[in-house]
Amino acid sequence: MSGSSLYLDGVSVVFDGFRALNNLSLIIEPGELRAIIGPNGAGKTTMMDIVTGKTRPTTGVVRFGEHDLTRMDEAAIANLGIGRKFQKPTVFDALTVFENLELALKAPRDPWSCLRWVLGAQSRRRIEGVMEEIGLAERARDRAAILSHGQRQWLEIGMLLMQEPQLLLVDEPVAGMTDQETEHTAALLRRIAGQRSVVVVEHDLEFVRALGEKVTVLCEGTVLSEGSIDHVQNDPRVIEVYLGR
Amino acid sequence: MTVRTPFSRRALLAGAAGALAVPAIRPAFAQGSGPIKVGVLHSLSGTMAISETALRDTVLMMVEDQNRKGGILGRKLEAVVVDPASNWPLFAEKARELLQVHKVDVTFGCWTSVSRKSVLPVFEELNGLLFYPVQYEGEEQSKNVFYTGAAPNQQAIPAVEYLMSEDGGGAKRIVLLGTDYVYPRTTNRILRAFLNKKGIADADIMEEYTPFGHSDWQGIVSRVKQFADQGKKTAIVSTINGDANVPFYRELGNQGIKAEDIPCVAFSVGEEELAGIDTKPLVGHLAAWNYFMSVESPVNTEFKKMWGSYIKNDKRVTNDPMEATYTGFKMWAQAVAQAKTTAVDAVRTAMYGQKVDAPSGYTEQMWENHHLSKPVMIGEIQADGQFSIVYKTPQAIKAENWSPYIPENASRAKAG
Amino acid sequence: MSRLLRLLPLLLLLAGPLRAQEGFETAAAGLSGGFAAQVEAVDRLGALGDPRALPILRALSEGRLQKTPEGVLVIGGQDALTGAPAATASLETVRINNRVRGALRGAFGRLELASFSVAERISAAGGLFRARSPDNIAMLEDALGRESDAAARTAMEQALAASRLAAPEAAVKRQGILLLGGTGSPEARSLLLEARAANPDLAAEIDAAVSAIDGRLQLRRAAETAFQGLSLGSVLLLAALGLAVTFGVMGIINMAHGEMVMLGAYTTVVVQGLLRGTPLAPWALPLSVPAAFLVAAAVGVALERTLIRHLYGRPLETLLMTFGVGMILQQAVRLIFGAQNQEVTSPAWMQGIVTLPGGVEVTQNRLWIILFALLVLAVTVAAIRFTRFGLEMRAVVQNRRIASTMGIRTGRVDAMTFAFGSGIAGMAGVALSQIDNVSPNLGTGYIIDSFMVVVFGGVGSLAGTMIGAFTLGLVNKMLEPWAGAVLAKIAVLVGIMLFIQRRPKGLFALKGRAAEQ
Amino acid sequence: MSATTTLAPPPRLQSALVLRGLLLAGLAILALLPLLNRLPVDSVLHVSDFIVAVTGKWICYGVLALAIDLAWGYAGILSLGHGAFFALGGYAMGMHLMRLIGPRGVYGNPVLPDFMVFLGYAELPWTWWGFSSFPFALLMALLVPGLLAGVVGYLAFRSRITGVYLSIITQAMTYALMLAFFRNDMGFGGNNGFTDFKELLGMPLNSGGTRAMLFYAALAVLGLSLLLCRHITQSKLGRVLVAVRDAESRLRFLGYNTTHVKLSVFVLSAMLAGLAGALYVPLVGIINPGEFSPGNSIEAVIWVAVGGRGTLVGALLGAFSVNALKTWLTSFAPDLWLFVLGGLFVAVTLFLPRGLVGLMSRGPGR
Repeated sequence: MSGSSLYLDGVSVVFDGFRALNNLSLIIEPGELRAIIGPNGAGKTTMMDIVTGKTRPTTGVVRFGEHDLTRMDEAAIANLGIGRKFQKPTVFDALTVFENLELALKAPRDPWSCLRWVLGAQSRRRIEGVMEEIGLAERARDRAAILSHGQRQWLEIGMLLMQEPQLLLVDEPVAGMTDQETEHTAALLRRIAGQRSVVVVEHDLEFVRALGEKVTVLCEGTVLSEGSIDHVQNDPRVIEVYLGR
Repeated sequence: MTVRTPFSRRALLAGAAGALAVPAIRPAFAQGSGPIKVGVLHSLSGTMAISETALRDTVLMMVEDQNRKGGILGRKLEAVVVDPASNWPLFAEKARELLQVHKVDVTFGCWTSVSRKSVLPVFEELNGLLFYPVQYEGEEQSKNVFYTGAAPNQQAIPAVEYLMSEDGGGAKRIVLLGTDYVYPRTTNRILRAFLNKKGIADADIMEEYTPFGHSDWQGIVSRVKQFADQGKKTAIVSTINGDANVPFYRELGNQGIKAEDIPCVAFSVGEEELAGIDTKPLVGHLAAWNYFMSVESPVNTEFKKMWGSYIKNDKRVTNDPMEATYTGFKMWAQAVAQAKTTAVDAVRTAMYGQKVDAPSGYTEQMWENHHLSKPVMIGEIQADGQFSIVYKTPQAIKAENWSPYIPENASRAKAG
Repeated sequence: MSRLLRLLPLLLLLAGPLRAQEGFETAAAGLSGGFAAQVEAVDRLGALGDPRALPILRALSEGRLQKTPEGVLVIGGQDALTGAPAATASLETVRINNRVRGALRGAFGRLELASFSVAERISAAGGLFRARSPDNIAMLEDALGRESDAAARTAMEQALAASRLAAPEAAVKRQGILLLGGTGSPEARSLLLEARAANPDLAAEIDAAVSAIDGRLQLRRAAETAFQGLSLGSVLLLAALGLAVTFGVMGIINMAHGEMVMLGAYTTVVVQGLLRGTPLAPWALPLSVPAAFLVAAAVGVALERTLIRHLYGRPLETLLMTFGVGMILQQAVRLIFGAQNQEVTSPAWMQGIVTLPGGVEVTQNRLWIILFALLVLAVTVAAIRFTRFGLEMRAVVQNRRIASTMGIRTGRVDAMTFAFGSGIAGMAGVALSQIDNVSPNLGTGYIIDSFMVVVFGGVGSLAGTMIGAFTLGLVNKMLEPWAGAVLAKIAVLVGIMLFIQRRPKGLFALKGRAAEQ
Repeated sequence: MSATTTLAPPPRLQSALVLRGLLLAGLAILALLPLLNRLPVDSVLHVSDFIVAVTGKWICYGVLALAIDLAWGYAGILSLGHGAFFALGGYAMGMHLMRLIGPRGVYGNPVLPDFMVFLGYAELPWTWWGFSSFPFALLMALLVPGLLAGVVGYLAFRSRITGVYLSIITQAMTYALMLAFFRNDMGFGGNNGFTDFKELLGMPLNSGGTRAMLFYAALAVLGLSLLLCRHITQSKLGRVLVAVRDAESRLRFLGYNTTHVKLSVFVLSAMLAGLAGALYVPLVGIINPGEFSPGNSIEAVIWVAVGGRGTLVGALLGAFSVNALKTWLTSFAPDLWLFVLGGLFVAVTLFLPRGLVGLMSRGPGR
């Protein structure tokens, strides 16, 4: 998997006169792990919406490799290899952990194929492998509805892994997690990166520090600063809008 | 829901299940003991409840009355009421239930044509007996149905003749307004043929249909006014059904259409429909029926008294379909008494030629075409919601259920 | 006394030969005959112009004139001609038909043309307009000379024109044609067309007059269509407004909404029944408005507190449940009041036609309903914008948890909001009782239209509901003349469906984050 | 948003076994009815024609309920217009039956149905071409509802119209169709619709034998529909449907084109409903625009809610129990039945969110 890079150039989004993104430009290289931080309303979630096709940019270029993402819908973008984890964990409550992962498994997605789908031994092994990785092997037959908050987060990350994405967008993965769970998650994300690009949006600076990679600071819909965590923490503009005041 | 009841002979004969049946040796009047069962198949809920509940009450009143007189053939009468809920397939189901489960000897029921069409195959298959009390479009004759309401020649044509007469205002231009279903469509087709024959050109006829329960008549009433502004005396013939009449008449009154200028004669508006309207602005508009509550006859006085004491509400009126129910019931009772059985075939034969002094003040007779001879009356709406009778035929008129104005009937032998 | 003076010139004008007295009595005797004899008698009485005829003819037209088997006319126990007490036994009301009524109108015209009341003079002129007899020309000219009221003058001029049109002399006819062409009324058009066949020599003049009228009529008809559209829109608005609150604000799909409207209409019936015969009777309709609001609101509170509050956040379940509630309410009303239509009388001020400037005729009741709909809308908006309750309601809608931490009793606000929406539906019922059947099925006819209006206008937006309702009303009425009532309605429904799929949130969509939830 | 109701997980295992047993027993009893009908009248086990006729009708309703359950209970698409698909299927079959009357009609016209004769039609409208063939009519009974569902569904799902909005749009659809079919000018018999059918596939419709055949045909269709629905719901597609119901946007971000998924299940469901309608018409002997009335569709949805949505047995149970109750009450308590039925609907939504099936298997869950 050679990987493609994510490329945003001059992206603006206007809702009812409110500029959620303002001339945002960003490049994520294959295999890169990038943390994105920024105060509330900085446009982090909107940025993810743009990349995954939920929102269309008012102006600007959004490309993934040679694909123009502004012309594709969510499903097509997902099938291109871009996975997304929501801020609030969303898994399919009525299905078991195993079934959740099975749905996410890379396979033909059209209704007819789904109807005729038979779970092969190889696929089963892959699901079991991911269950091990996210620590839910014991709970394969349990419904997602009865998992704890952290377990749901992991299950969702596991579902992303099943998709075998080239780019993973992760929105606040550790919100509401215990310290131990947070650590576990950071390790998980580090392990994932390398094979693929990962973009993590986070408030928790400790967590970002734990990731130890490049950080982008967004503010009012545009890039304020970019660099290592130490670099951005010492950037006076960042201090003013985000850390200081 | 497991009503397991012994099978009646006639149902058995009718069904192909008869193939396995034990030889049917029981005589036709085998159920000759116990009460005589009278089915009542009128909607008590849904859109038609508004009209049909009064007919249910009429049948119950007649049953009570007959029982006070000792029943028929020494047997008491028992009414079986079901609610087909203005749902046409449910009519068919309930008809089957009445005939097969409750084993009724006779059924009084239906209002709309479609409900009658829905139950017709059931009554024919199981050889039941249905009395249908409402004026309708004709073009039907079943051996299992007695039609006690008017056929088109007993209502529509005399009414239009009246409108064109000097007394009726000498109309030269006719508006045919109707609800879009089979009765108005057929009636208007017959009327158009009749009008053409009388020298009224198609350009002088406006025909318009509205859906059931139509409530916004502004546009149509003003188009009628426009149509009337062409310098010829114009009249409206309304086959508007049920619920739509109240808003129609309100609009007519509010737009100031006076009966002296554009009279409107209706075939589906009776005392019951007028009960919902303030009739003062409508005085002089007309209706054609075979009976009005204001008829002065001893039988009608008796009928109104009976109704008043049964329903215990002095505001409730009588109307034409109720009278048709009354007449039909009386006739059936006479026929049963004469046939000395409730068996359908015998009663049917006894029905032919049966005569009843109806509340209309005329003697009405059942003919072999299963229709009654009836007088035709034209009434003008009065301020009190009653009708003042301005015209009636000298005697009862025989029904032409196959209208001679429908060309397809030309080949039909003039059956009696 | 002065009345007599006023009548004097007329009497002089009409005073026939000395045998007038005798003529009056023989003419009046004809009233007890058949319809044809009655028509003749009425015509003669009108021509004689004897003022004694007026009370007799009035009694005849109002159904108070009776006759003995011998044909003696009696009014209220007195001999109609002599005023002597009359036999009361075996009296029979003298019946009339439309022909007699038409003749009466002409006779009233002649007899009342000199009346004191402007309204009577106008109606008299109207009667003469329809009677259109050249005999009336002199009388009308004379009356016109004395008339000072503008409306009455217009009516008399028209009547005069119509009478002239019927005159034998072509010159007089021409005058009439010109005058009629200037009135622009459809009745005049009808008269002209009728005259055209009989006067081929005047065809050119008549055609010119007719086309002059047609030009003015076209504008009027357009205005009238627009009015009809507004009127339909106001009905839709009334029906939908309550739903805009319960569905738009609270997210409850109340399928029993139509039944709330129906309850409002039945409240009107009950209030009218209670007030009948009391001095308040003429005010029954206005008084029904608050009563209907209270009744429907009370049912709404009961419904919300016992059933609906368990289903918040599950709109589709409220749909199914309230469908059941609707069935129950309908059948309950049917058992209590009977399945028949209930009579609701319209107060006099809501009957008949108002002529707006430009000769546009609109019906009174529809005009009132448009005003009422706008009033209800204003009250609704005011209640939401400017009252404490409205503030709390908006707070709860925006953020229930925070509202509750700020001391707002959210349960109470829910109940009141639902009651408010139901109450509005009840008020709509009062208005609908004036144009539609009051029967248990009243509400079912409006429920789908109401939902369409709310969805089309944009859920949660009262302005959207208003604009949506009027748009749908206007479009429907504009389509109706050439598509027919049913196709117009189908077209509107399909149009809404297509519109919704272009703009899923309706005309006035709430945008931004709040709408995403 | 609205579709994500707090549905407890469907009951599994032990209760599923009970339900399956119940279902099989029910089907077996149904299969026996026409045979019991042929027993001598005096036999204790004899079943009247009426029961057979009424049950036949319920079976059609059962198929309709399955169709609704597949779309609503599984995929969360609450259509309030399934009555329209049912009616369209019915009309297709009705048109075939009308063509088969031939010269036996009142006016004896070999080609035109009676209503066309007296409305003055000169020839058969093009909409009626081909309906003299049974396979064509059956195909249309499937295709027409399927096509309509395809168009409406495509427009709605493409624009992400879900939940309440979808329900209201489908309701408007059936309402518009009702108005259209009431029009006599449409050439479908107006208010009266079609009645007075004579025969089907050469068998006279008013004979008990034909009715038994129709009954078995309906039962077979019910069985096959049940198997089909079971196959779907137990496949991965079934889990995709549940996922659409519970978290549609998540599924979209997993790369599923939910528009296609929903469209397929909606169209399939509409076709099943059409098939149910096609079976229903020869059994009850009438089809008219009343079947399009929005109330009918809502009622059908309520059957499913009463029985228990999201389980196939529940849909059937609901259709049978509500209709049995209705049949019984409209005779037993003609004035009060609406109270009972309305009260039942209220009670079920309030106290039995999982329907009667939920009552039987008070498993874990809420």
